[in-house]
Amino acid sequence: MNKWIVPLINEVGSLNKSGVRLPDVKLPFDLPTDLKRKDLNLPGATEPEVVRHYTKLSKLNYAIDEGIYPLGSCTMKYNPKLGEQIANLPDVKNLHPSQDESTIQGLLEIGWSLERMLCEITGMDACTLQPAAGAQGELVGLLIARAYFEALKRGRTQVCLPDSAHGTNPASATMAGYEVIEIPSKKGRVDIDGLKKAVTENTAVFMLTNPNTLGLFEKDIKEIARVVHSKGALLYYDGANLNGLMGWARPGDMGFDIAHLNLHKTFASPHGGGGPGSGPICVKERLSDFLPIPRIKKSGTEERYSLEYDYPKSIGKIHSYYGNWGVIVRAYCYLLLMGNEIKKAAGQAVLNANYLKKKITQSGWYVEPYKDVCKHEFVLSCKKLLEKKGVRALNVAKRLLDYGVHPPTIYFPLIVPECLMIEPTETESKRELDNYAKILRDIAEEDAETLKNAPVSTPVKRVDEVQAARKPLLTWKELVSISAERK
Amino acid sequence: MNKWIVPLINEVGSLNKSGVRLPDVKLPFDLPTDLKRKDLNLPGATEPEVVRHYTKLSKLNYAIDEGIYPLGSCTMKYNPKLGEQIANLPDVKNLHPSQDESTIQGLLEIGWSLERMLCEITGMDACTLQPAAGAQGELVGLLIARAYFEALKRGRTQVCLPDSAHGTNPASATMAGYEVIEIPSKKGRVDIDGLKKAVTENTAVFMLTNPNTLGLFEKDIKEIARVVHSKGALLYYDGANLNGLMGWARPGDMGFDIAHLNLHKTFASPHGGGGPGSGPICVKERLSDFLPIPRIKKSGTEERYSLEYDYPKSIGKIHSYYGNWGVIVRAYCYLLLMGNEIKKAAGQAVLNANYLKKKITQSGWYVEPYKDVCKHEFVLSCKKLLEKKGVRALNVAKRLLDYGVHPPTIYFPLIVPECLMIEPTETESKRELDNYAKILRDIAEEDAETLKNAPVSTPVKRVDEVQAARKPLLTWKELVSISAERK
Amino acid sequence: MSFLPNEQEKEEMLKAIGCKTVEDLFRDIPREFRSPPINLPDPMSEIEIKDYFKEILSKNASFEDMPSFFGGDVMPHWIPSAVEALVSRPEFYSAYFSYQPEASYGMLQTLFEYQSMICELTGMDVAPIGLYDSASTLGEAARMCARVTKKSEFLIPKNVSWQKKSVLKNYTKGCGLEVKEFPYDKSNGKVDLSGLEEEISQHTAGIYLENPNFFGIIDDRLEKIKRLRESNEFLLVTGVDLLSLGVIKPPSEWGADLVIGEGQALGNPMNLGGSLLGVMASKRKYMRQLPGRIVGLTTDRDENPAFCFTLQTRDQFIKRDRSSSNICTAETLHACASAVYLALMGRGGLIKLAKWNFERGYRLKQALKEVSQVEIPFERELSFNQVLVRCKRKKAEDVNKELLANGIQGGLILTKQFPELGEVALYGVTEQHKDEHIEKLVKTLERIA
Amino acid sequence: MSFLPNEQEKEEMLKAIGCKTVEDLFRDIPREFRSPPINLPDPMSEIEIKDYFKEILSKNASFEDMPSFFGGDVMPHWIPSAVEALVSRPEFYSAYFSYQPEASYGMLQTLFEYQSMICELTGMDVAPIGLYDSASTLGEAARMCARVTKKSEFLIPKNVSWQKKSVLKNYTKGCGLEVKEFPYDKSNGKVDLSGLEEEISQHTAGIYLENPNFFGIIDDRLEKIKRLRESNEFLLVTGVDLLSLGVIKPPSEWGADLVIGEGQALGNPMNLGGSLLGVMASKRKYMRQLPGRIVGLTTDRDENPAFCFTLQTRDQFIKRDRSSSNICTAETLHACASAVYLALMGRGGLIKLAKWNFERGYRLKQALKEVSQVEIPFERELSFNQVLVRCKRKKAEDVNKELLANGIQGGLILTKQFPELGEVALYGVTEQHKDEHIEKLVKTLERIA
Ligand SMILES: Cc1ncc(COP(=O)(O)O)c(C=O)c1O
Ligand SMILES: Cc1ncc(COP(=O)(O)O)c(C=O)c1O
Repeated sequence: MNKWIVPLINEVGSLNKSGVRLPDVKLPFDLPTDLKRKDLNLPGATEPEVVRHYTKLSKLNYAIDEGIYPLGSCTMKYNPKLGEQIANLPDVKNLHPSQDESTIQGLLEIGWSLERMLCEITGMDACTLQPAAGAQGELVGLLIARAYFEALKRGRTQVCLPDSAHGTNPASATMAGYEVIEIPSKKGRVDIDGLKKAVTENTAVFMLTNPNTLGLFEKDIKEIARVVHSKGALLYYDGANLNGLMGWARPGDMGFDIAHLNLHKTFASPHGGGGPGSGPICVKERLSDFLPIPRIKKSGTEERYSLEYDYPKSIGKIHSYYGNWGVIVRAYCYLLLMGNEIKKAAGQAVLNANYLKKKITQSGWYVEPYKDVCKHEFVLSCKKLLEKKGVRALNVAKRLLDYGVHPPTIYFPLIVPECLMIEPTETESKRELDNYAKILRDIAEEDAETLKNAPVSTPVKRVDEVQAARKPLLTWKELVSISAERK
Repeated sequence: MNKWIVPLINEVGSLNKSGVRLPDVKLPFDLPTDLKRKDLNLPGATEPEVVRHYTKLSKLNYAIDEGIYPLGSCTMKYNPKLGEQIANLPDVKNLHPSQDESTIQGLLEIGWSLERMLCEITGMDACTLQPAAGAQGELVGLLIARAYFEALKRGRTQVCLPDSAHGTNPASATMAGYEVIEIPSKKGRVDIDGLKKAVTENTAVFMLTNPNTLGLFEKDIKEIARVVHSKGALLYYDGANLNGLMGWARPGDMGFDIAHLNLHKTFASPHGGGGPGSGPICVKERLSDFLPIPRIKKSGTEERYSLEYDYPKSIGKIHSYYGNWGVIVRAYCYLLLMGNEIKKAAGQAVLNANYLKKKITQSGWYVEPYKDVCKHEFVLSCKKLLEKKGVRALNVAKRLLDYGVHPPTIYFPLIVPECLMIEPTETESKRELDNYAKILRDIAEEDAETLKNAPVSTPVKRVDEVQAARKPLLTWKELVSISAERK
Repeated sequence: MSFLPNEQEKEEMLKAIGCKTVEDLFRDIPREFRSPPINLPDPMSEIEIKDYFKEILSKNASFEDMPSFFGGDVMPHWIPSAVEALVSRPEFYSAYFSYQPEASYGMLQTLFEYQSMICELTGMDVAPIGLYDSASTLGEAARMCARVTKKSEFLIPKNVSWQKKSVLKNYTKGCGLEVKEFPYDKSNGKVDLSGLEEEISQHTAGIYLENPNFFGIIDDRLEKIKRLRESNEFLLVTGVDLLSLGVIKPPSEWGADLVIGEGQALGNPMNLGGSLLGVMASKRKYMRQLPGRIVGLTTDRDENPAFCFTLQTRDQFIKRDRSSSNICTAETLHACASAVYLALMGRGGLIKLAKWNFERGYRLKQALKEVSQVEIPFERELSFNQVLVRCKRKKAEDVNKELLANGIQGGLILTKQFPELGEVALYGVTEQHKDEHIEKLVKTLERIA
Repeated sequence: MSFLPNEQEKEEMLKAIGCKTVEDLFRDIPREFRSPPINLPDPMSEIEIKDYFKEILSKNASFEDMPSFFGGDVMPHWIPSAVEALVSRPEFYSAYFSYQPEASYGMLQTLFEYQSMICELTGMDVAPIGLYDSASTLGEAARMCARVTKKSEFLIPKNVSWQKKSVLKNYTKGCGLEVKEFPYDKSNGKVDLSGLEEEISQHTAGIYLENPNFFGIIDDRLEKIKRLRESNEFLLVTGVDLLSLGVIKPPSEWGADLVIGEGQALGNPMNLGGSLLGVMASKRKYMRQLPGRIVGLTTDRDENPAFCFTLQTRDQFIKRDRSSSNICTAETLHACASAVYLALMGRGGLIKLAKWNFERGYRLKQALKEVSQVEIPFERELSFNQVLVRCKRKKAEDVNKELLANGIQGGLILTKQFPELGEVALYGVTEQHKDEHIEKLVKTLERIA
């Protein structure tokens, strides 16, 4: 290997350095030698060194605060600074999960209020904030379904979902012990005939996101719900795409029985590079007894809040405690900031998406697989670029990096070849959208070589992911031993 | 003009946008038309736009947290994060200056304790934290001297200082109403004979920094003090260079009567791009009555702290209130972190400087004007580069930017031709120092053209400062009107 | 509209797409499903919201307001200011998963360093970048044992928190793994190794052992455990207190195949129990069965070092219903915090901190011994920073209530889960507990217990 | 040694420079001056320091703990969270002056925007990037008048804060400028314009006028002032409340040559009165006489826009004893904060906020009118967000004491400076004062005044 941009921290630090001052306390008793650690190869560095190291690294990381980040399905919207400020207060951060309820009334009230708001937004009846992310919410939702059917003494073994479903959907279904039946889409939407064939008395749940992962509203949702319910199955709402509907329509009204939300998407909590998130589950009344414990209860005229455990039908726990409060507080703060204007936000998100789609497709290089009004996101195919120039979606994505903007999600959903999945969100300005569209159009005109060589202006050039997978090199220890071998 | 890296904020924003939500309160009474503002051309932008704009700009700004910043005379040391955290607490930030003393005991105690510590470190007797920066401290020090001589009914009209003095020294002397007498240095130190000639019964103050701006300790300080005092004049210590002595020797012991310190240099408070700073003044007992009001007093067994105004000889006020508390708190925090190990810090600062000097001068390109052990900083001349290659100190500085490090101070002190004034500080690692020295040595070997064209890898290329001075363009309004004219 | 930049440009944009109103864009929603005005409050200003939170949060009592002595996975730990400063950089927190490695170099290297440091600490070879919390991580570990061994039973000690047991049950429901409990020894609070041996069979996919265990006790029979592991074909999953590893032998040296633990102690706030950080690390041979994302070191086109996610064929987005886990969004930012934390601590810092926690635990135990109304069930056993305490006269619950009335939050009550132990509670202390805290606890107990 | 990275490398480094010990490097200090061990405490750990500050700072009562009603230049104002987030980026706060414009593009553009926005707000053409505070800025303004006009007198109203007067005296001592006071009209609290006219002479270098003035009163005789300025050869320096300019005519329209004000209101904390932000702006013709640093827009070698400090021949580092001011380190970070603040507010935000402050001031006045024990000396006059209040029965000082005992900090007492007005205090309110605060004040006054 040639040149490191930033050396690894073990090169910066050393075994005898530390960036903290701590008292040199003696062990109060003799630890048997058998228990004692012999060596600990953990280099440390001084505070200035550590700060510089990770500051430099942070600067080599693209983020929302720097520019558009239009990953489809991910709702990368701007995260209000107020949320950060509040979630970092000691009265949020420094609370132990076992504290007496009387000493956490503030957070419980926030949690309770957020649950009510989420029920209002989704049109559901009961809610839990326990799941730590969307996928864990899915698992909870499916475990609830399972418990529900077990309680009915009618075990069912299958979960149906469209082939455009997000990977976590089938993965969660398997984790909950279900067999997964994928239903091929038709013109980018659920194939009602296919659905009718797939859904049987053995189907526990049909999982759907609406707008779907192509950004299209499932217009036949009423019929879908009818089909699913007619077989006694439950309809599950993957709420990752709620940003396209919020305030305009409610999954609960459409017939969904269970819904998970992603507070780190729709409700503006930052993604943290992949967490922490929060994936609340909302359900209709008849499923509420199965929700995980504890549940927040409000009672009495004095408005006391408590964590209740006495729900014998509950599926139990899915997380050590009650949810990711840092995220919950940020989402609640977001909802206070936006209030009933979340409808405007969704409207603007949809307008932004349609406008951007229009601007990008103007040139003709990028093809809309299913021409229709989209909701908060849309999918375009680069197949024309592939045919005419041998250029793939991946190359387009990498070339975008050279223009200083983040590429969309690519190659998902799987059903569209060479696809770009673009979700600008409502917090992008027209200026940014125009710029993004122009870059995409310009890229399409560039010669194939330029695109295949991209990116050239990023900290590192095109990264060799194949080599990474073939010879996994996963720690500095391995690096050191390999380098030693080579010598 | 060609391409903007980041458009001006008025391009991003517009007159009808705002990043804040505020209630639309009506004016409670009619304002006479004559008083009413007609138009306000202040574009606003949404929070996401503003955050992105200034985040992008921040990333185009080199800072200590990114790398070495060895500006001589500026003591760019690392600023502990703890200081930031504490100075941002509401009990520091949200205090009104007119609050009742009983409600600010915490800060008063901190201020009082810091004053005691600074007296201990400088070997002085009394201290004020009022001056907002070093230069204001100088002015206060000189006004104290003036008041002192006026009280003695022996008005004096001159301030003497070496020609290597920092620009603020003569500027402050003029502001305090003194005539400035510059004494040419001899071999990089005060010329005792010159001093003897310059200092007369008309001299109020001799201002000196020690180690001086060349980083050399004024070994004859005892004799200097004797000469100055023999004429009844006062000896002033410019404490900007205290980092080279702190814990090892005290200006008070050497005969200095008045000293200012730069909390934003020696005591690790960040520079803020040029403030806020803090420039406390420490004096010997006989001058203490002249210190500005108020002064912090500790009294009683109950340890109450108060702000006292009853000092009839005081020079009065120099700032609306009592000093820059944010900086004071950070400096105090630094002193708690370091404690008596400030001596180690100064020792390491001096070791770093001597080591770096050694490494840089190895190649022979950079010349030490006065060969000697330096203290926390040192000065090198590029005159050999000028003679042999036609390359100036400025070119070397600009070329350093291409290597991703910050140049030293250049062309100061004025007495060394083509000079680089380098102060690494104690918080730079050997690794950084080795790297810096190597870059400087490498640069010396590069061809002249490369250096004259530098920098090439910064956000902007060599900036035309001459044009900026010839046609000052100072606001976007001017830019807009010029652009309009051109059309 | 301080967050929506296009209010002014709306008309122009609508025109560009050939619409009159935003409503037109929602025509595809059947009229019957179009919501009536949403019943949410009007938007509030920042000033109002700050006031609101100030008031509502004042109903909480944080550790600063009132010391707590709860044992368990989560405890109050010091977070160096530099950690907080760095993870609050939006470059980290407002990014998404590093799908485009060229634009996410910084996060990827940070996570590679996290993996490296966790492996140094645990003695393992591979560590995914941060699962949800210790309980779900145990669930993932059990599932992993099933995947690796294709066997059907997972053995856990009876003395594991009920939360872990409940989560484990939910996580293993789908893979047909039966969770069986083996007893602990009532005389010393440690797992009953012969009881465990009796449970081991050809169906055993994995065994879970904690050290220190849920009673805060350190097991000193490491050689025995190692032999047990060696003579059987299952995976040994060990649950550790990561901080204690500054002093205690890493589980790699007593047979562990998988190490799990709660990463909150390593630079993350308690946050009322969430978000936390599920730390996991395994031997290299199991790397293709791990849940969660893993960063690999590779090179770019110019042969310069570069990082990217790797071993992705385990992931839901490729393997869908056959992936190793459904996890997508995890706890990446906390993993970053732990990387910064460990880099700051270094060997020296971590050893000091571990010793300090040993000392605190010891001091607490000694102090409680003097309180006449309580006793320490397993007093003679080694412990780290937690102590199991039995109230002799009152219910543990009532003791906690009285403590609370005196401005202290008592221990974690375990009576309900372990009635056989009487009125017990698990007390824990860390470097955040001052002598005064312990003294106040002891004096108050003396008075009220 | 968590801040000193070279403890380990020390020996190697010493060897490289041919020394044995660090002490060797201090041999040039005469032995008699080498200090005995410094009498400072041992270094403390972060944990200890946090505890220490927690305790000591709890002795303060911030605005959140106890509302205050002090008028004056400094008042509690809302700081948007985005402002705090941005100026706490170390890229800004841990940089030095932008001496190398190529490496400091970000700060320079931010400051250029600050200059632009301050000029829009004040109606002026040039604004240096932030002096210490309003008092020293007045001092600099007076000195500037002397430089421009070469005259020897500077006239200020009698009703200016004593702090400003004292600082002004110290700032003008060196340039031989005599500060003379002209009276205010006791019937309406405004400056006595004819009294002022009497003082004007051929020696008048400049006149200082505040609007709103130190009694919180808005002067509506702007046309008169403008004529006064036009018919005389001096500079008119105006002191303004920058926030009020959202609604009130900018001083450029009533004759100002120089505008000064306290920038704290624009996004900066009170910090017990420091650090503050001295805002100054002038007409372009005086730009070469301004104190402080100024950023200019220029181009780089490729003709792309670039910024740098300009007009530097005024600066101490070039002009030394003949510079326009000695100022070096100023309040740059606060200027950045104000730039961010103004960009967030925009016209709409600033107008709203100004109106809100008018409303608060009005409400306070109305409420105080109902209190029988106090009266409003200049009740009929227009005011912004401050009101002068006279206690009829008790000493203003005693009233404040009683208020304090009731959890309120009263107004700024002016009795000592203006005995002719009786027991007066200047009360101020901003958008941070709720109705409840005002009600509580009024009810308490009713009881105790
Ligand atoms: C459609 C969809 N469903 C589910 C998920 C899973 O959510 P999480 O990442 O929070 O687990 C995602 C996230 O990418 C998603 O896009
Ligand atoms: C030697 C010296 N004296 C005085 C000063 C002035 O200090 P300040 O910038 O805090 O006003 C400086 C700052 O650069 C300096 O280096």
